[in-house]
Amino acid sequence: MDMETLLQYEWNSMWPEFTILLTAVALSLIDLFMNKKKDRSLLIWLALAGIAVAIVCLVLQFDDGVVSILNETYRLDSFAKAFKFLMLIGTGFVLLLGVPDESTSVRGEYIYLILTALLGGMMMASSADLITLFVGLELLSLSSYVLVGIRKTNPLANEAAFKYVVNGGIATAITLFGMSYLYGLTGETNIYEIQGLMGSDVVTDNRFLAVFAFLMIVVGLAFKITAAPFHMWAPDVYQGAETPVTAFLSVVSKIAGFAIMLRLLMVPFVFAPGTGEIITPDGISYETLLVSVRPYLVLLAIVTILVGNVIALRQLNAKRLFAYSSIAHAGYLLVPLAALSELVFEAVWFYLTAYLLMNIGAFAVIHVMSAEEEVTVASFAGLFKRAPYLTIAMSIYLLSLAGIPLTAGFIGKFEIFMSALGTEPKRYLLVTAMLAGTVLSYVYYFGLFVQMYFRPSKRQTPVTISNGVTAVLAITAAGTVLLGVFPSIALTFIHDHFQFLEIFNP
Amino acid sequence: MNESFLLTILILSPLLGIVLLSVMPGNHRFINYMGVLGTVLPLVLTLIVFSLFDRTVSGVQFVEYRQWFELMTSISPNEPYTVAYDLGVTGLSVLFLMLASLITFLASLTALRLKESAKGFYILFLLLELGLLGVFVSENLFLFFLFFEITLVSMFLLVGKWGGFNREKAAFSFMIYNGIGSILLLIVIIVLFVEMKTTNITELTMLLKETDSLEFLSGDTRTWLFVLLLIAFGIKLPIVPFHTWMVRVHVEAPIAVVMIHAGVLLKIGAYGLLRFGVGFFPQQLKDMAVVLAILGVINLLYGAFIALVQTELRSVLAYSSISHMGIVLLGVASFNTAGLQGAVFQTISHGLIAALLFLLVGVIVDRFHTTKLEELGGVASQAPLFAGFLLAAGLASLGLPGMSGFISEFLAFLGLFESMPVIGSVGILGLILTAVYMLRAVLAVTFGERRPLFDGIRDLTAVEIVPSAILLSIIIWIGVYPAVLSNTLQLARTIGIGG
Amino acid sequence: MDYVFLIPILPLLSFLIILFTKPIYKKAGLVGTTLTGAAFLCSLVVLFSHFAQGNYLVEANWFSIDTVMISVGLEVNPLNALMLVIVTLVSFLVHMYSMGYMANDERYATFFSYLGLFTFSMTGLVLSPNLLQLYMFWELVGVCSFLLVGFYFYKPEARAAAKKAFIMTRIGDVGLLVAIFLLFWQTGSFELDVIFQAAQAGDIAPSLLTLIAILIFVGAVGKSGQFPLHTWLPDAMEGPTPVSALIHAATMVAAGVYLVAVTYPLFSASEVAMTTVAVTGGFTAIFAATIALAETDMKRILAYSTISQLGYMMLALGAAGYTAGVFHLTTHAFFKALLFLAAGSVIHAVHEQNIFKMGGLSKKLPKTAALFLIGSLSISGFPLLAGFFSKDEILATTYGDGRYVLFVIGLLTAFLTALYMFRLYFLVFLGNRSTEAREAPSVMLIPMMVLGVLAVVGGYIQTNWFGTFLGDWLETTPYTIAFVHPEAPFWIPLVASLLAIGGIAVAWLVYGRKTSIEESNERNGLHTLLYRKYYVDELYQGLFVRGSRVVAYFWMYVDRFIIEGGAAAVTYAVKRFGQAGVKLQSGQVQTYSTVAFSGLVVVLLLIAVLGGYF
Amino acid sequence: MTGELLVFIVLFLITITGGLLMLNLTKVIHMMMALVLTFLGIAGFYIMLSAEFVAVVQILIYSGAITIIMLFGIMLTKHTEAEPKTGWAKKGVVFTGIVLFFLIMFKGIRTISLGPQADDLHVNNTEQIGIMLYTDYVIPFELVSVVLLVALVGAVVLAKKDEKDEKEGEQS
Amino acid sequence: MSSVPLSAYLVTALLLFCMGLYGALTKRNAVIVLISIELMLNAVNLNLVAFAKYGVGASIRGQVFSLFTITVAAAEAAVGLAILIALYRNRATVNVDEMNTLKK
Repeated sequence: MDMETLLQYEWNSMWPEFTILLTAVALSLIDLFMNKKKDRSLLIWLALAGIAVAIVCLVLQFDDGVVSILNETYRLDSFAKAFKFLMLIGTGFVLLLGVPDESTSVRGEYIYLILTALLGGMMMASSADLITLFVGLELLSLSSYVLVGIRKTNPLANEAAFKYVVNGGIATAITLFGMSYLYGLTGETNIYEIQGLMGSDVVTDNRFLAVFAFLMIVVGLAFKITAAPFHMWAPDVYQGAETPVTAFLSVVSKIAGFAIMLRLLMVPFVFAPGTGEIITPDGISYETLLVSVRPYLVLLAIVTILVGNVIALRQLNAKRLFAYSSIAHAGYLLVPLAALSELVFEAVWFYLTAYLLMNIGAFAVIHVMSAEEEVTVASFAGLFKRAPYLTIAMSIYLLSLAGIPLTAGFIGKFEIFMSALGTEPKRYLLVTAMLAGTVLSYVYYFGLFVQMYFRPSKRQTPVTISNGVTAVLAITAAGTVLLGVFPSIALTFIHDHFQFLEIFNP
Repeated sequence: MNESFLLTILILSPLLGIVLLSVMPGNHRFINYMGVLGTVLPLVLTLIVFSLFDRTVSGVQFVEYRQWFELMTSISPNEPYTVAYDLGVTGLSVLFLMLASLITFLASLTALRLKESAKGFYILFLLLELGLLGVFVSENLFLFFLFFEITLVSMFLLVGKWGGFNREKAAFSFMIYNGIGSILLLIVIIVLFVEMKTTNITELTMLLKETDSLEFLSGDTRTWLFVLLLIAFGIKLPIVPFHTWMVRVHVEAPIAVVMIHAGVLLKIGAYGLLRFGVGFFPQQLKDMAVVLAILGVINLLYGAFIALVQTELRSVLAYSSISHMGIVLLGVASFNTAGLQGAVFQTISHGLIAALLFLLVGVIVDRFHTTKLEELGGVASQAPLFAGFLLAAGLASLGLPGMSGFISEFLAFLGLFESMPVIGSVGILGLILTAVYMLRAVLAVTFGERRPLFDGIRDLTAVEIVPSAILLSIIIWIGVYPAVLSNTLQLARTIGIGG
Repeated sequence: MDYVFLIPILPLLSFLIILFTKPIYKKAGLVGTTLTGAAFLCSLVVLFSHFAQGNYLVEANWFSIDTVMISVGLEVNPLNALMLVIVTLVSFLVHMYSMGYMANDERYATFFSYLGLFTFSMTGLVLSPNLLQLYMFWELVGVCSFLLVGFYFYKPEARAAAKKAFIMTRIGDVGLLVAIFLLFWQTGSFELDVIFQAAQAGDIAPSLLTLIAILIFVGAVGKSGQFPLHTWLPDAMEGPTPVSALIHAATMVAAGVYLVAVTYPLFSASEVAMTTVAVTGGFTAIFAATIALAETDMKRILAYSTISQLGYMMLALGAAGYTAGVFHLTTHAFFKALLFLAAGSVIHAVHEQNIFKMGGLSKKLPKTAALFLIGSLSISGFPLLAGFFSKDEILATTYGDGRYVLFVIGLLTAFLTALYMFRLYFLVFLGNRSTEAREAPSVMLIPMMVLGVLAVVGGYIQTNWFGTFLGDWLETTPYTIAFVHPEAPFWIPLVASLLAIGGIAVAWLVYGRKTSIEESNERNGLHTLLYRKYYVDELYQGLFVRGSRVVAYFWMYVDRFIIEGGAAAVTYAVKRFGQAGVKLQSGQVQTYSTVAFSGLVVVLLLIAVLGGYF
Repeated sequence: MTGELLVFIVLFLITITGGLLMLNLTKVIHMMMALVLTFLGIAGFYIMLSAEFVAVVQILIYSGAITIIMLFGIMLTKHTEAEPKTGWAKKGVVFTGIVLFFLIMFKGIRTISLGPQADDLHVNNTEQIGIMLYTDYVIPFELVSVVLLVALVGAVVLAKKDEKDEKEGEQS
Repeated sequence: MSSVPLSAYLVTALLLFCMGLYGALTKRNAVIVLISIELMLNAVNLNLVAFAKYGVGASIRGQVFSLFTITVAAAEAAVGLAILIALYRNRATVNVDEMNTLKK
């Protein structure tokens, strides 16, 4: 293949990725050559500019149809765009959180590693090929490992990073093991090709291997989205990492995980044979793989919801609390998947949007407070007296996380409930789990209310908030309320711009 | 029908108070008065709605309709699920609306005593009112739920911050039970929404009636939905065994809040049951009427018996509420006009009476610093006016004719005796028990030997007399002239069932 | 006739005026008395215009249950015109009397306001043309009774008595209420005439009709202190004596009898119901009379006497003696009110109620003694006094109805009545024990005198000699009632008179001749049984009060341990799960992966096993 | 028995022995060396599977680079005492889980046959790989460079001593 | 036709994977844990290469995939080791059991 062939591909569909890549590379060079003493906040602004450009590029692509390059190792469809959009915004917030004020500083590596992680996530969302997907996943993971451990003088950070690497490595290995079988059964790495080949006799003969391969792949992704029982790394890592990194892991990384999970669930396996036999006049055929594994997805969702919420009840450390909370939310997000609802894309996307706003907001608050001490639940005591606006913002996030109306979280949860109840038969089991989980979550979310509003504070000093964080707080709080009051903003947005069904067209 | 924004203005009217309060400095002298003023505007507007409400026509009035948002699935984008901003009042809701804004106003008066962080209190208080008003003017399940949750959150904060010794426990208990209830409600709403593609209450009522052929929802599903609805509102009502939270709140919450809680908030349960349970699932209700009636009798007797041996006034009243709500259930279970009308009457009436009783309990707390029955007694000697009101309230509560309680209980049982005379006969024993425990409690406070300890206690002050007198006169008014309720209610039209 | 509404309104006005103008303290009595007097005058006017114009009914819509309009109204028929006069008269007299009796009470005004409320309720009750309205006033009079019994609220006994009065009557009320419900569903109305028409047309199944009648009678039993719901009435004597005269002798307690009379068509349609009424009445009559024999408290003796006399009336009604019952009701109102007022006068004078601690009062209180004697004679059925005629009528009716056992009981009761009344009279007024006492002021004496006159002449409205004026008039009632005119054998009045005189004689032999009798503490078995009122109170205390407390505690423990305990158990379980989760989160990195991998293996195993892989 | 099978068995024994030794030896260095054996055995398999290029890469990277890195890792950290023993309970759980996993998978692949083998893989193996890398897989290939960049940066950032630390170290 | 069946390779790979997993889950030395993960990845590669020869529509893809895997594995090993060294600097231990401060 010569240069001409290469050039004739629609490379311009990759502009967002290119932008991020170029920014990352440029920043690493700048960082390298910049005076070591100099403040790195300039880099953050550059990175933000890069993200802004990427968002603009992405927005310009919104109404394009499906574009795929090079045997679909890169595929730009609405699905990818929708998730990339979220990841870009989330990363923007995370970068803003990292804007240093007078007393703190920021490391240059931190900034461009976040960008490379983002790049990995974007590639994951945009790939229709196991290899691209894997490399994207690894790019995200590796960047994350480093980001977690970047406060290398901090033993907690080191430990968190190490745990992350070990758990992540094992999960990757399991996923890859599954992928290898997937490849073996079809001889292809392109998931649309795989989709077509899944119905073949060879696969039917070895249908259990296909199912196992599927499950092993899911394990690796479940690890990324912190679904129980693959969640256990998360609390430790979240706690050990710097708060903006935690926010990144709990939001952007999870969005990427869900993107890839959805795609892998919906594309390669739709025609795959499952375990159950169906006797038809023409002979024996098999129910589809998705139908066979659906009970286990349901189980996964239920266990995740319950584990997240129940253990969160016992947490004292704020970051760990929110780690479990985010595990529980992953469980909620799994509900539409497990229900195989026709609302699945809308529900997941909207909930992720809401989750992005509220969770980043909550971590922003923790970030503010971690300047003083290791943030525990008790640190919130009397916060209202010390920082009323911060408290109000936090209240909004908490209400949204708890799913109280007039917040984005409620609309999200509403859609998830709809997705579970809109299928035939209705998924009452999932709904019950969500009910139990939501009620349990009231205890710890409102427990924070009790701290913030009812309890006296140990400290009297007002809380200092940097400008970047203020911006994040303002935008996320406003966004949470706005999407709660006028959800049509987001709902018509996705309807107008994203034809999720594109995901099914090869 | 002409669009008017009256209802929107009404539900947003507490916001004015909230805004004004939030710009006032927290230690301002008039902050409490500002709070009270904040509740006046909604009251006035409610009165306007109440008087403009046309009692001669059927259907929903003051309708406002705006499309709010649409949910579209990518698989069938042309069949969106539409959620609307949909207000309106019926004869039923206008009564509850009136109850809500009146009691909120009166309760706000009793909070004038509050010294500590009154600003926050009143802001949340007004937020609570906003929720309450919204619940009763929502013509749409989605909105109903939204406002319902607003009351939940503001109640949680009010109880948790300004309550008694065990306030946080009470607040959590409130949150958990009601949380479960609200999510069950949400599930019902969503199932209806998913199946019917609308959340408009009237529309749903019609649709569910027309599709009795079970085209949309199978009979089983409807039964389940009804059961869920029953639990959801049963927690609120509360139905035994979901009542423990309510006793805690009654005992722990600040008096102004308990007034609202006992007077209005619990009534949402009854409202929901009447509006949705009866409206959406009449057949299921009929099928389960016996179960409902038995639950009602259990509530009635259970509450009454336990109230009989409580040693603390607030607990007595809490269990008394449970007992009285049993009558609401009985009225609903009878499923005829008399019974349903009785259920509505009982709800309203108990709202007023409970508010009055707790207002007076507030006085007790303020003056005597205890609500233990054995530590009180002979109060009639030192505070005859107070004793008189308490006695009147007690008598009203035990269903004295000429007061609202009687006519409500009468109607409810009247209805019940048509459909289930045997259960009615058991339940009616509750009326005797009610007299027993109510007199025991009231007389323990007011009658008895003069206690020198209480000499020099102030009798009711003007700011306490006014709300008490207003409540008592309304109670008597309804008792003497129940048409004031039944004319507005127009039950057959409101709920849509014939006699 | 159109001014009939004034009759309830005037007392209500009295109530309201006094309630809101408590500061005008001393005028309260005057206001009350005047307004009640006016009401009495109105009643008289109504009574006389009824003679002229006949029955009267006015109704207005009250509220609606769906399509059924519930109305309120005023009805005047012979029965309630008569009742109205009795009620307003006694009320007026009691008002007047109270101005003297209560003069020194610091809650003078409150007392009169309660009296006003009571008079309003009682007249309202009497005027009701439908059961719902009747029931409402029925309860209201109960409340007034409760308020007035508990008037001395600082006395624990008064508190207990008030509570008891309310609750016991409420038990009866519930019966009445159920009857009303059943009638409504049978006839679709609360209106008495509609109901009676339905009953006569046979629209109500006979067994159901019997049930309804009995339930109504339960209401009457509660109100009229009939066995077994009689125990509250003696205790109600804790209230001020004028109240006892008004409420617990003349009017409210007679409401039970009145109720049976009002719904008489329902009763007369059911033989079982009639028998129930008659038997209960007869039994109560003798039962209470025997208790009165051993009672030592002056007012309580009168209270048991009231119960007994009410039983008499019930007996009459049950024995198809509509006229007899109403007649006795009327005369009883006069002489019993008189007796109570006179007793009040005594109590007012000596501040003592135990008859064994009194004596020789006829010297100190000659007028009171004379009036009391008149009352006693009248109630004992001394010939030619009011009580004689009415009692005679009852006995004749009972005999005529063929209820011979009850007839004998009636005779026996007549004897006992004379005995206990004169036991009381002799102990209190004769003898030569000297107690400090002063005759009551004229404001108290005048009412007694009026009643004294009526107790003497009241009987002549219905006699076999001068004409059955009352009976004839009652027949103009708008409802069809089977009137019985017993052709009483001539010997009945004779025997009755002899028994009455015999009773007085026995009383004289035992109590009259001795100068001073100390209350003896040695009682034989029968005496103890009577003295302890057949242990009915103790029985109720043990059975119902304790019983309900046991049930209540049972449920309270259920509440505390099972319901709350259940919730706590769930909470605990969740906490333990949480703890287990936290424990598993040991910080050991390989544990995490192990758990994750185990999860995978479990799912693989499940799907392999369930999917038929092996 | 063909020669190919013989070679396979030998390689299999080498590989598995390496693995087992790794699991059972006590000294860290010895474990590493045992693993080198395994890596080499795997490279042998690759050659048998007509993947010469991958085999070479395997030797270079695993037996070479990674092993060296790990050796450095071992050198830089202290390993005076022998590896502490893990509790039997935990080992038991892990072992059971893995055996179950093995059995389940083993049943699936025991008799698997997926059709004809490719027979032209060894022909210009490297070229084929190159062509494929630069046609279909350009994008992941480029992305891998970013991965490596991240790894590089990360390794440097994490492993190098900060100037601050150094100064502190000097002072102390 | 080759005399060594596909399943032989797959079983070998499975064995290696299990050994790697066992090592990663039980070994106490952090370095060994990391290298065990590499062993697991090696097993994956063996699978891929075997499938490339004997799989459905056998092609060179498997080999290419394995090259990616190897590269990434190397990067992961490097990062892992770097983290380990940073950790060692603060904790002076490579025993996995002692890395348990984060748990509550």
